[in-house]
Amino acid sequence: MLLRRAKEGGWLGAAAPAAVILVLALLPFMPVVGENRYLLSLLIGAFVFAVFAMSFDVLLGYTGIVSFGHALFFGTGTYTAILLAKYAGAGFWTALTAAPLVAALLALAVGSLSLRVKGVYFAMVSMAFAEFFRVVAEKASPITGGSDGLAVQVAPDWAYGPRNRVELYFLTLALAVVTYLVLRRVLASPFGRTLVAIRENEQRAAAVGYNVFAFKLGALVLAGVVASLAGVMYAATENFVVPSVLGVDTTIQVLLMSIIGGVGTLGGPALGAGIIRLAGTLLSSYTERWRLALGVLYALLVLFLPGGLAGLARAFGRRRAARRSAAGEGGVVAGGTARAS
Amino acid sequence: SGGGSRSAGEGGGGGGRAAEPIKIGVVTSVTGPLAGYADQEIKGLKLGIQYATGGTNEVLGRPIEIIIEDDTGSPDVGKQKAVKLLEQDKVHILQGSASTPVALQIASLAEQYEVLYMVDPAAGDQLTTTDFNKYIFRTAGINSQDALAGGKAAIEKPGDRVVHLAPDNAFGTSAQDAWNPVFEEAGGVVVRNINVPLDAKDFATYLQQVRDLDPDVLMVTWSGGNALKLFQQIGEMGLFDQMRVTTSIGDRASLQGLGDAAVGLRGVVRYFYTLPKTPVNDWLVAEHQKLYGEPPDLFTAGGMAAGIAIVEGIKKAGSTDAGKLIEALEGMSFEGPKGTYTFRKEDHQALQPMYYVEIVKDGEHDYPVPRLINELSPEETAPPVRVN
Amino acid sequence: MGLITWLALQGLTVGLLWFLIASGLSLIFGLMNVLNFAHGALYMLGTYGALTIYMATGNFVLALAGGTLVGAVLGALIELLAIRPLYGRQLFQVLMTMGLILVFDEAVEAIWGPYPLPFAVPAALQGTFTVFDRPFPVYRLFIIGVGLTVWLLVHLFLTRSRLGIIVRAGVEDREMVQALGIDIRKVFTGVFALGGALAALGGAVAGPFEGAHTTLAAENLLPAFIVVVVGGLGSFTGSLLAAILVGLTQAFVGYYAPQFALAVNIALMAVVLVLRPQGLLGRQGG
Amino acid sequence: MALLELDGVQTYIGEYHILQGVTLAVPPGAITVLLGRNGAGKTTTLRTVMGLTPARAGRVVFRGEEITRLAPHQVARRGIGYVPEDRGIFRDLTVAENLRVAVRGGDLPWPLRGRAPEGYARGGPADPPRGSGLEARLDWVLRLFPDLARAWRRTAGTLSGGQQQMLAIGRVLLSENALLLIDEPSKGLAPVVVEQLGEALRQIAAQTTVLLVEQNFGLAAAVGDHAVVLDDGRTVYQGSMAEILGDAALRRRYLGVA
Amino acid sequence: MGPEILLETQEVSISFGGLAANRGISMQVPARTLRTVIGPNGAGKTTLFNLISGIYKPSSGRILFKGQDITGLPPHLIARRGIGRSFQLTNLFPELTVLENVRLAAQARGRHSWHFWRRAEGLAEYREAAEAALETVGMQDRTRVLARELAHGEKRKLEIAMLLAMDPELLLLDEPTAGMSREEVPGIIAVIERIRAQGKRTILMVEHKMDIVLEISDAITVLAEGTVIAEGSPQEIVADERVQAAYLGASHGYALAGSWQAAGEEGTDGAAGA
Ligand SMILES: Nc1ncnc2c1ncn2[C@@H]1O[C@H](COP(=O)(O)OP(=O)(O)OP(=O)(O)O)[C@@H](O)[C@H]1O
Ligand SMILES: Nc1ncnc2c1ncn2[C@@H]1O[C@H](COP(=O)(O)OP(=O)(O)OP(=O)(O)O)[C@@H](O)[C@H]1O
Ligand SMILES: CC(C)C[C@H](N)C(=O)O
Ligand SMILES: [Mg+2]
Ligand SMILES: [Mg+2]
Repeated sequence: MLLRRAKEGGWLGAAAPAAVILVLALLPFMPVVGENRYLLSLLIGAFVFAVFAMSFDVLLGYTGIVSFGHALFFGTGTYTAILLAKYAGAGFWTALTAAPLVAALLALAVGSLSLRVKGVYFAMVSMAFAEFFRVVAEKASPITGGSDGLAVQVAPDWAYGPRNRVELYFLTLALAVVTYLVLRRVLASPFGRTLVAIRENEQRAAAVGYNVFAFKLGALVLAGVVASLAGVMYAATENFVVPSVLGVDTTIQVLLMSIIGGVGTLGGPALGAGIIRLAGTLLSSYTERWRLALGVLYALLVLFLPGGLAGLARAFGRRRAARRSAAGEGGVVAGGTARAS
Repeated sequence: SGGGSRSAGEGGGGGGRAAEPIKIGVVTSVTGPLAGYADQEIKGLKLGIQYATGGTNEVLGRPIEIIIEDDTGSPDVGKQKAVKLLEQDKVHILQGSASTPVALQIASLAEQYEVLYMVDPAAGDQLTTTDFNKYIFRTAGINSQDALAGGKAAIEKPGDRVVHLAPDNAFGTSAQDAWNPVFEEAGGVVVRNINVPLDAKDFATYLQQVRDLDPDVLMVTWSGGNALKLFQQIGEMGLFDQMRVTTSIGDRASLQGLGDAAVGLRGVVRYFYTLPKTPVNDWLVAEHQKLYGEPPDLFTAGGMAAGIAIVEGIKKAGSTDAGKLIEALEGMSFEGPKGTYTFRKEDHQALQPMYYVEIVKDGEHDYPVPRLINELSPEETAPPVRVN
Repeated sequence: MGLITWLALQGLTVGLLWFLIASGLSLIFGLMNVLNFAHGALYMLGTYGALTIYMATGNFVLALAGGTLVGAVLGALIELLAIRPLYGRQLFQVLMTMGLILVFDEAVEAIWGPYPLPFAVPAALQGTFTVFDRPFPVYRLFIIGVGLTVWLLVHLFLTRSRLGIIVRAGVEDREMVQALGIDIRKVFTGVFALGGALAALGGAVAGPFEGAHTTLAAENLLPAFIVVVVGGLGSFTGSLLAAILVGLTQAFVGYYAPQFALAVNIALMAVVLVLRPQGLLGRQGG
Repeated sequence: MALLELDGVQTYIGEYHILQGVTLAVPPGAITVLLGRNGAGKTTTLRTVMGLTPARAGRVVFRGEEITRLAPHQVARRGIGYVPEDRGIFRDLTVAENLRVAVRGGDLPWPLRGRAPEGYARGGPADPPRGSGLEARLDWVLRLFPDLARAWRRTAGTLSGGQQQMLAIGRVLLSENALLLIDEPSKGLAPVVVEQLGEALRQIAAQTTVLLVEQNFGLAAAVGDHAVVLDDGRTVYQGSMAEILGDAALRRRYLGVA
Repeated sequence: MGPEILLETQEVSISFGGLAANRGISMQVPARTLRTVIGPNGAGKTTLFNLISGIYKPSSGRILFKGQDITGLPPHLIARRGIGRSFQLTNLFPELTVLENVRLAAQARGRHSWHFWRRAEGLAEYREAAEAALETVGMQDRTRVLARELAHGEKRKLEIAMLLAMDPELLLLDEPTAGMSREEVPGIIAVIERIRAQGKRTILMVEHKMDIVLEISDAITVLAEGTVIAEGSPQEIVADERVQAAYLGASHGYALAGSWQAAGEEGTDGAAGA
């Protein structure tokens, strides 16, 4: 459909994520890094958005649904957490259980209305819903604080405040890793493979007997639930919410992350989240013309990394494999069967 | 520190000693819709420091270094940047922002990190009322000061009917909450609040409602790029002739944009470079003209006041320690561009003069400018203390 | 009755303004399936470009023409440098044009500064009519006129000229069009130039109405998309109808129920798409 | 001299080495049939000639000019028409619009851009074109495939499979070409139409050289003058159709035909 | 009592705009037989398939499958009841491997598709069904190739494998041999014959290659302009003059088998005359 997809598997399949997770887990123990709570807080933001980006990948990369309104579920998570904390005194873990429920119901409602339309139309309708809720959040300012936002502690005490940055780091890292592992598993399940079939060819999927609409709705619920978890994590890192978390700009961020990371790979978008969060923040500290730099960066990434970062990794893997087979089997003449491998 | 950081002491002929610099971290909206305000603020801040240090940009024998970060107008970015300033650059004092929601976030960080936060130009009341904490000091004039200055003056006779047009967002409703009681207290009647989406393409139909209501006073609260369009359409609809239009007057760009339509408009203004007759202002106007080829603007004065307050506070405290600074600044008065500013002890809001003006053509400027009707003393515009 | 007519006229003005803003997007999006997020920036550059020329020459017609030219050139450049390598990869185009937004925004601020600039209504178009005792500025009439003219010309181009058909064919199957002997790359560049020109013309015409400010790009992008989608992809006339629908709705809601004005665009889009998924005049099965 | 010559052409699709040395010559004024089993590289050969999947090595020469690296539209403008395997019709365009796009450097006459042409009944005899102008060609195409006239204003995507095939062939016949590359034209056509197609191909060949890929061996045998057989991306046979028809061993070896 | 009727259409009609693509088509397909639908291009054959498989809804008429009314059911429910179809234009999951294409088809008929936690590849029953189906069509060596990289003929075979993996009672094959080489056609026919020999399935097929049609059909239905113009055994149909005029023509479009010799001679003549 819309873009070239990087393929799962290769060394990126298991070894690379494991290595990345290991490095991240050890990072706070490294002398210079562990002291730098700013870097930690950037990484915390990256973990939050990694979860959000992975949820988006369920829709975009695996089911082939382009949504411009995915922030709806992220924002739902954040608002659920903040409002629960503010008005019910509920803590992080309560929010982490409540938000997915709210998001799932919302996804069911929104999805049954909007998933009947396809392609760009769905993108726009989904955006309309998200923007609608953004307006609601803005207009309900007595409850939500409107565009001034609402601040309240969501993070558990042990992970709250600058002194507990490392704790928050591990909390968000753990949640991101768990999300990654769970989603990987789910996407390799019969359900997940069915989503891929729908992405590939909706008509064909229906013709072999899949209820395409129901599976798309399922994908939306799954993506919504995971996005809401990211939203709760966001609430716990910021302890604050503004209506723009629901807005199209938030979705666009996650869209960029996914594309730059490489859609349909789960790990790619998570990586993209890290890159975009870090690049945006760091660039804007290092040059006043950071928007120019960021714009050029996007352009270069797009032009030179057609499969996203994951695609790059895959190309490396392939080249190595090619070298190996060339060395091992000598001159295999490319023919009908040789091409099969 | 990277390219975004600039030493205020560039021209300050340092003594070559490696004294540890005093770092001021500025988080403000360098890009985004509030970029113009941030620009004024930053220029003012630098000039204020220069002025207060007698051109050395040093205090307590230490150079002052300013590090600027862009909050892009969004609170979470602002917060991130503030963390960067606190954690990585280890700034001693925070300053900014052009956005109240951003400032609210930074204020809570300031409290967590126990660092002084000199707020300017964010104007939302919350920072020195409901969301106050002791690390906040504010040189900026705030919305309720505007209201106290402008609201009373707008009502000319008891029973004057007022329509208050404002953006349909928190900024708009909070302005309505601040101004409307003042109108009522002065004997006016607020007949309607009209809230218009901030990005409205056209104001004509909203203004038609105003025409239909035919009030004595149209109060306009607006900020943003389309303010020009709003006032232009107020003119096209003939409302300037039909009623008194009043507003909190904006920066030079908005006056230029209003053009002749604005002539006759009355309202309150926080600062316009021709208004204050003080030596500090004279210096500011001259220096600004020299450096940037134009006179200072609406929020330049606030930025300068923030710079002066920081330097004077450090001098008085003899340290950058937040506790000592707070002690020094509470109740402190200093001379700024608008005259005497005093940090009220209870809420750390700087009381300051405000100006009630009429927009006129003066032959000197190629755009209409405010002419002073009356200068309101700091006491007259002192908002009630609302710290809980 | 008078009030209703007057409101309808206001709505029509705003509708045609929306149409002008969205027309270039409609063309590029509808014809070539490229989601050009830099469209808002082109629109904004049209305003600033026209303003600069107007201030330099005092000639409004020249300003409109010059602003439009700026858009055409930039449109062509965008296609050549940014879009061409990315055909068939719609989301990458999105990403690319988003990068361009940042670049253009920055450029505008660097060249014209962060402050709003006034854009005077040219003398010949100043003044107001009175419609049922209510004022109606001449310039609004001008907007209506330009909007309708643009619609007519582009509509004829799309439906009558072979070029319009070639573009549609090329979007469906570039290779085949090439194999029929047509240099589709040139055609696509041309479409982008036209789209850019329309965007900038919209910006230039809107200038005296809106003034020039740096948030023009951002605040008009989303509504432009809404207009195009509500109208139905690939239907230029649909965009016109949608724009007028949006304008009228805004006018009437703005007068009778301003508290709902904030959500009205979006609600309108949601309603139209749920009832008519392909948009007002979109082809079936979109 | 041959009209079109391929010399040691090697083509890759992505990393796959598809054509590994295709050499062939297409003599003018005749029909050359490209034969070979599924996956032999017939389609790729035509695409390589058109410049759609350019050759990485070897030469493609048309009328003595090397066209190996020309862009597809440049190839087409030199007088090569192409009917792709998947038909390549524009599904969202009407039949009339499909034809309009195909008129090289021109357009259909005014009235026909909107209104359907009249007087084309189903299944008329397809005499050769009466004249060489566009109108004569159009007339011929519509007599050949009257379905097209009847479906004039319908979007091509709603045509039946066979009708789409007719459109794809009819389209290239509108312009004057020196060479037509036709990839499996009989696919999906009703037998009676295949028969007509065979006749049409002979008519076409009277003025235009044809390089034909055809799996319907009956049709290929009936219309072909020369034959080229590909196997696994290589030319394995080149000669006259008669020779193949007369040599059962050859047929069995390369075509699996007894 | 006649034979068991698996599929029955009763007076089904549909039109697009003014065009009546199917007009009151009534047809009975007995279980475990092979019925071919032939007819000129645009006669409405594919449309009829689209109606049966639920892609279109008839404007009037009913469709019965195993005696139950399936008119207007959505495609996936019809598929799950046991009707699998191939498309006239090959219709696959292009970016997935051959095996995964077939495995997904097998999975669709089972009860595991809403399982979130099992590994899809660990479910042996579907993989085995897929492998068996691939073996039936002779593609067991190509399992790891991406579907989009297959040559045309292989794609057609893959599609049939997908149908088999669905384990349907009724297969709708829309021109299964279109675009196949001479060499491949017997393979497909063999596949079809094999399916038939298993004695479990019913096949409804559209095909233009008359030699195949005549060779393997139990019965033939001829459509023209949306209506049934003839129905009967292969022998009856070839003999029917209307069918010859409307569809077959003189040489059966150089139909493959049987006509080889004739075509060869013609070709020789042609070549000689050129
Ligand atoms: N996009 C592609 N990626 C990889 N391999 C491809 C691609 N397209 C074709 N091939 C391979 O190239 C080879 C030749 O294909 P081609 O389509 O030219 O064959 P063909 O002779 O036309 O076959 P057919 O008779 O089935 O149409 C086949 O083995 C096919 O699998
Ligand atoms: N969705 C549609 N919209 C409009 N017309 C259609 C649609 N589908 C089919 N038709 C028309 O209905 C008629 C029957 O088409 P159908 O595809 O059923 O023919 P067919 O018998 O399968 O022909 P072929 O042998 O060429 O594949 C044709 O004239 C076709 O153009
Ligand atoms: C700079 C200010 C006067 C206005 C600004 N929007 C604020 O939030 O305070
Ligand atoms: Mg082929
Ligand atoms: Mg068909």
